[in-house]
Amino acid sequence: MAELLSLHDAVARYVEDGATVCMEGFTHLIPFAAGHEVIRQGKRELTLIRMTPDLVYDQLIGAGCVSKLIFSWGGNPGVGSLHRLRDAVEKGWPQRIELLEHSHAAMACAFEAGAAGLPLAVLRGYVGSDLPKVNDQIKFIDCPFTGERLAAVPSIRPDVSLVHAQKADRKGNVLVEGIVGVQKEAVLAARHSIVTVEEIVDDLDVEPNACVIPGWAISAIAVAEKGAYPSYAHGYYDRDNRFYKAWDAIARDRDAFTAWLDDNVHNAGGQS
Amino acid sequence: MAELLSLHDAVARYVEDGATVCMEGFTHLIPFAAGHEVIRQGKRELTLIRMTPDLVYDQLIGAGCVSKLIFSWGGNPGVGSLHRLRDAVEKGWPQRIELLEHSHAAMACAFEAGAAGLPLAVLRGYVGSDLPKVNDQIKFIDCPFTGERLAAVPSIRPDVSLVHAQKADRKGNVLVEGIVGVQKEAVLAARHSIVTVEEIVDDLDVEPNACVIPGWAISAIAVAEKGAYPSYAHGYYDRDNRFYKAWDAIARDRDAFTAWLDDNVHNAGGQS
Amino acid sequence: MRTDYTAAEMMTVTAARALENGMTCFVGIGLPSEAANLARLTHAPDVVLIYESGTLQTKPEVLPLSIGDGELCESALTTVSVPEMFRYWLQGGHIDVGFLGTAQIDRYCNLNTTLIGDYHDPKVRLPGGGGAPEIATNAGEVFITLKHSRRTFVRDVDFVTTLGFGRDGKGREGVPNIGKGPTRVITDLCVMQPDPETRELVVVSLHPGVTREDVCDATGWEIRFAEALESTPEPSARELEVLRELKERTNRKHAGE
Amino acid sequence: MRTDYTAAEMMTVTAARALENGMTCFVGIGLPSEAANLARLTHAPDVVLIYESGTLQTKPEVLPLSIGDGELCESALTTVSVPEMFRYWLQGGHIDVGFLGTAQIDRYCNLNTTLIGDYHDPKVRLPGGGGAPEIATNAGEVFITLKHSRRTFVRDVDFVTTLGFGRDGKGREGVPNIGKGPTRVITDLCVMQPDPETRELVVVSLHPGVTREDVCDATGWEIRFAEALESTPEPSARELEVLRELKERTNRKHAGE
Repeated sequence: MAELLSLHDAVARYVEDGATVCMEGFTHLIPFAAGHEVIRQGKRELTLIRMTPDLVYDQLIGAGCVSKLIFSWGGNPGVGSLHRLRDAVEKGWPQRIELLEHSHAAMACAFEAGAAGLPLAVLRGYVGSDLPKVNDQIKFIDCPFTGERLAAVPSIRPDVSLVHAQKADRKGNVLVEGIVGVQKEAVLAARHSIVTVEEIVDDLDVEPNACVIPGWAISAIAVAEKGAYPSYAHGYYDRDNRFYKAWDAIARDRDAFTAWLDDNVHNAGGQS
Repeated sequence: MAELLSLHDAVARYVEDGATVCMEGFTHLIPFAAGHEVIRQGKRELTLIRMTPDLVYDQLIGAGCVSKLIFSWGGNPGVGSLHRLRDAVEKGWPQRIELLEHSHAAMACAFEAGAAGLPLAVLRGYVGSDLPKVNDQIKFIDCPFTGERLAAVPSIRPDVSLVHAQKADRKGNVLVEGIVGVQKEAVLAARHSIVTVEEIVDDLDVEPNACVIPGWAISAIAVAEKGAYPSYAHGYYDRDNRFYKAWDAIARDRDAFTAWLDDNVHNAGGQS
Repeated sequence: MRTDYTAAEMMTVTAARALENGMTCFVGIGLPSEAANLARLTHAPDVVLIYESGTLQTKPEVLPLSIGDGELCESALTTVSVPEMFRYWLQGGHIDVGFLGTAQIDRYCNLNTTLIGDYHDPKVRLPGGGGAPEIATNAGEVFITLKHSRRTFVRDVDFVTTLGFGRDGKGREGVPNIGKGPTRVITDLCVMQPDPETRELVVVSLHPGVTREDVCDATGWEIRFAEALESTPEPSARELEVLRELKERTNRKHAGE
Repeated sequence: MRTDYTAAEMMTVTAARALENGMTCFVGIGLPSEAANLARLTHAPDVVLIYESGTLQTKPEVLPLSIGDGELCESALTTVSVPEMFRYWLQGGHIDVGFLGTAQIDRYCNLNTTLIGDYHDPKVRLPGGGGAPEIATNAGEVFITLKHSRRTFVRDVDFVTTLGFGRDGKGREGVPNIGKGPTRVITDLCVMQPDPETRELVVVSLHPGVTREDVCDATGWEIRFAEALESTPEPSARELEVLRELKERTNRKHAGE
């Protein structure tokens, strides 16, 4: 049953050094506030999972929290590279990180399989791609009915998933609305989960088939207003595309990045 | 792109003798009007697929349309047996039908896999059950990552699926709301699909994540008011539980059934 | 047996008491549904009821006739597709207890809802497995409730639709990622539990007024009784009142009044 | 080259014209998205645009900066989860054409968006595959659009992120349930198509004012030209107007005005 905690306490309780951590949100509802709290608490040697690392993982990598990244597309969407990711991969700053690289289709299926409690996902994927040559987690199986060769990847089962959503009710039931990505899967596939929300309401007031994650499937709820900024929350605030563009210059330079991190995360008190 | 047809024309065009036909709707939105049109047009030697055969398949079986049934629970929910199904299986009236029997979990996964374009579904299922002994379509595979033995079943790929939904807009986009069952999967897994709807509207007027099937993924739309009766349509009319109870007596007796079929289907003109 | 409640009421109340507040329960239609909703309306207001039609955390005012009555959706927290229900919620490991009925049960708790007789030439064709085969293996544990008779309690089921502990009691041994299986069977006569060693069903509690002989007469094998055989507590006045009101509401609704 | 439109505009308009009305198109971000939306706003109002963020049949007023801008969801018929997008809509066979950009392309249309140099010690680390590997194999056919240069058009890509026709042009032969693969490549200089036999890219149409030499200079292998080499039709005034308005609206929006 979801417990209502401060973001500080939720991260302190569930995110351990060395853990496999997933922060999801497909462009929309990216859990920046939660990521910043992980940085502030100085978590180390994390294996991060995320389809599209985005700025939040660039920041975690640059802050030295990360030793391994499992992902399928690592860029600043519509802008260019993630310079902190590149600096870590190409130059080992602040530390070298290991990459385990998939396609979106494989990761999406691996999240689905994780939520479904299965050890593997099967997909018609990776045909002719070199990715299976550099990722030994990609295997192939033969369909016992048709003989077709299909790709298989291990399901994703994080130690803890952190996602952001619009709102929760007082029992911890959460509404995710708009581009829902793989957030529900990330929560269901994980051993523990923290959901940050814009607000707590009396009644979610939703249609019968809305994407609602029951409180009993979540470990902790934490209120984080504008917790997805500079990503966005459908119905609350827009994506700050200007910040995404500005990030390119900040992240390109180690000193500029470090100064930004000090000002906006380390010294930003509680929820930034 | 969905074409707006009369139910008669849609069934005449897409349901062929000998075809594999799926009429879905999990208790809710069962396509009775479409099933009755199939009976009226005297289709023969159909392989019917459906998780819960319900009264509509009892009627199709009793009317002699069916040579094979793929299913996972064949009863009159909360009432008892499907007597026409039993009469066909136990006594061969009006003809013997072949059964291919699954569990709900396996069929649900097989629908999912069919919609996903895969030849097989993998699930943690059938452990210790005798069903694999009587259904040679149930196989087992070893997970290449963990070695765990998992069940595999062929995906469901009907020639044509018939489902009922609340409404369509003028481009044939369909809203399914409430207990959505495996209807979307049934449509997406099939080569052709017919969706009957309560009404055509200008605008579906839905939330961002509503269960909407785009018109370009559907072959034909036909208006069938009360087309799910005696099942129900969330937001339109309730399930007629009295009829479900009354069916027990009608279906128990071949003559009573034949008279009912004449009065309510064969001689009921167009959409019953 | 006392006269102020029926054996059926005794069964339902006892089955309801097996559910603890806050449990997530995958509910079979019929007797399990009646018991689960009684639990929700009495001692376990936060029990989470899940029906295979996709209705998560539902709170029906009346008992559903089918597994997918509109009431279940209207009173649910949310309603998901049936593939999602079986994949994410059941197989995904979110169900504490699966609550099942059955047509036949044997001494090792195997359930038969497929047929009586031979599969290819059945004497009686039953509805089939439905959700039970995977509920019984993917839920944390399983409660079973059904009326006690020699027709239902047989030494060996004609067909193992749904695994209890297998033909030899060892059907779950060495199987990874499987639930504990049946932990109690509640009938109109008694409560049974599998022996911790052999997995054979043992009567652990007799309902008030029921004798060992009553149970033996209604069971198709030589049923054993626990050394510390208990007497099942009687229904409380409140439980009976809530149950009767629930059934009356239900009958009125399904008669179309 | 004429002066009343740019080479980039010529590329976008030509790419847009490749889409037919009513096609379902899985749209990559950047140039493909620009072209696909231009098509929708001009000759193909019923083209169905699908973005991997889950937005089905979307009609954004401005071009999205990311693949998941709010605009895409707000103007979509409906928005599904990302697993559903890849499983039901792409792998399920509902996509006529996948429209992709790339960092590198080779003579057999293989795409590299992973890295330059060696995988374990890269000179430049690129974003990675994203949706492309399965878009390119599960869509009915694939259009590719990118700027022409020796940096992007290489004889052999450093890494096959996404299959065109493989290292030898035979990568799709004998593979069941696979799309036709790339059927045209549209750049700021020309249009190319794979040779029907060898699958090697052949220039089939030069944009107005572009010479064979221009293309050869910008291509990292000895590119061939079709015998019946055509001249790409120029953009119409309406296409240019709609494109410029679209880009202006987009710039205003993303600047936060």
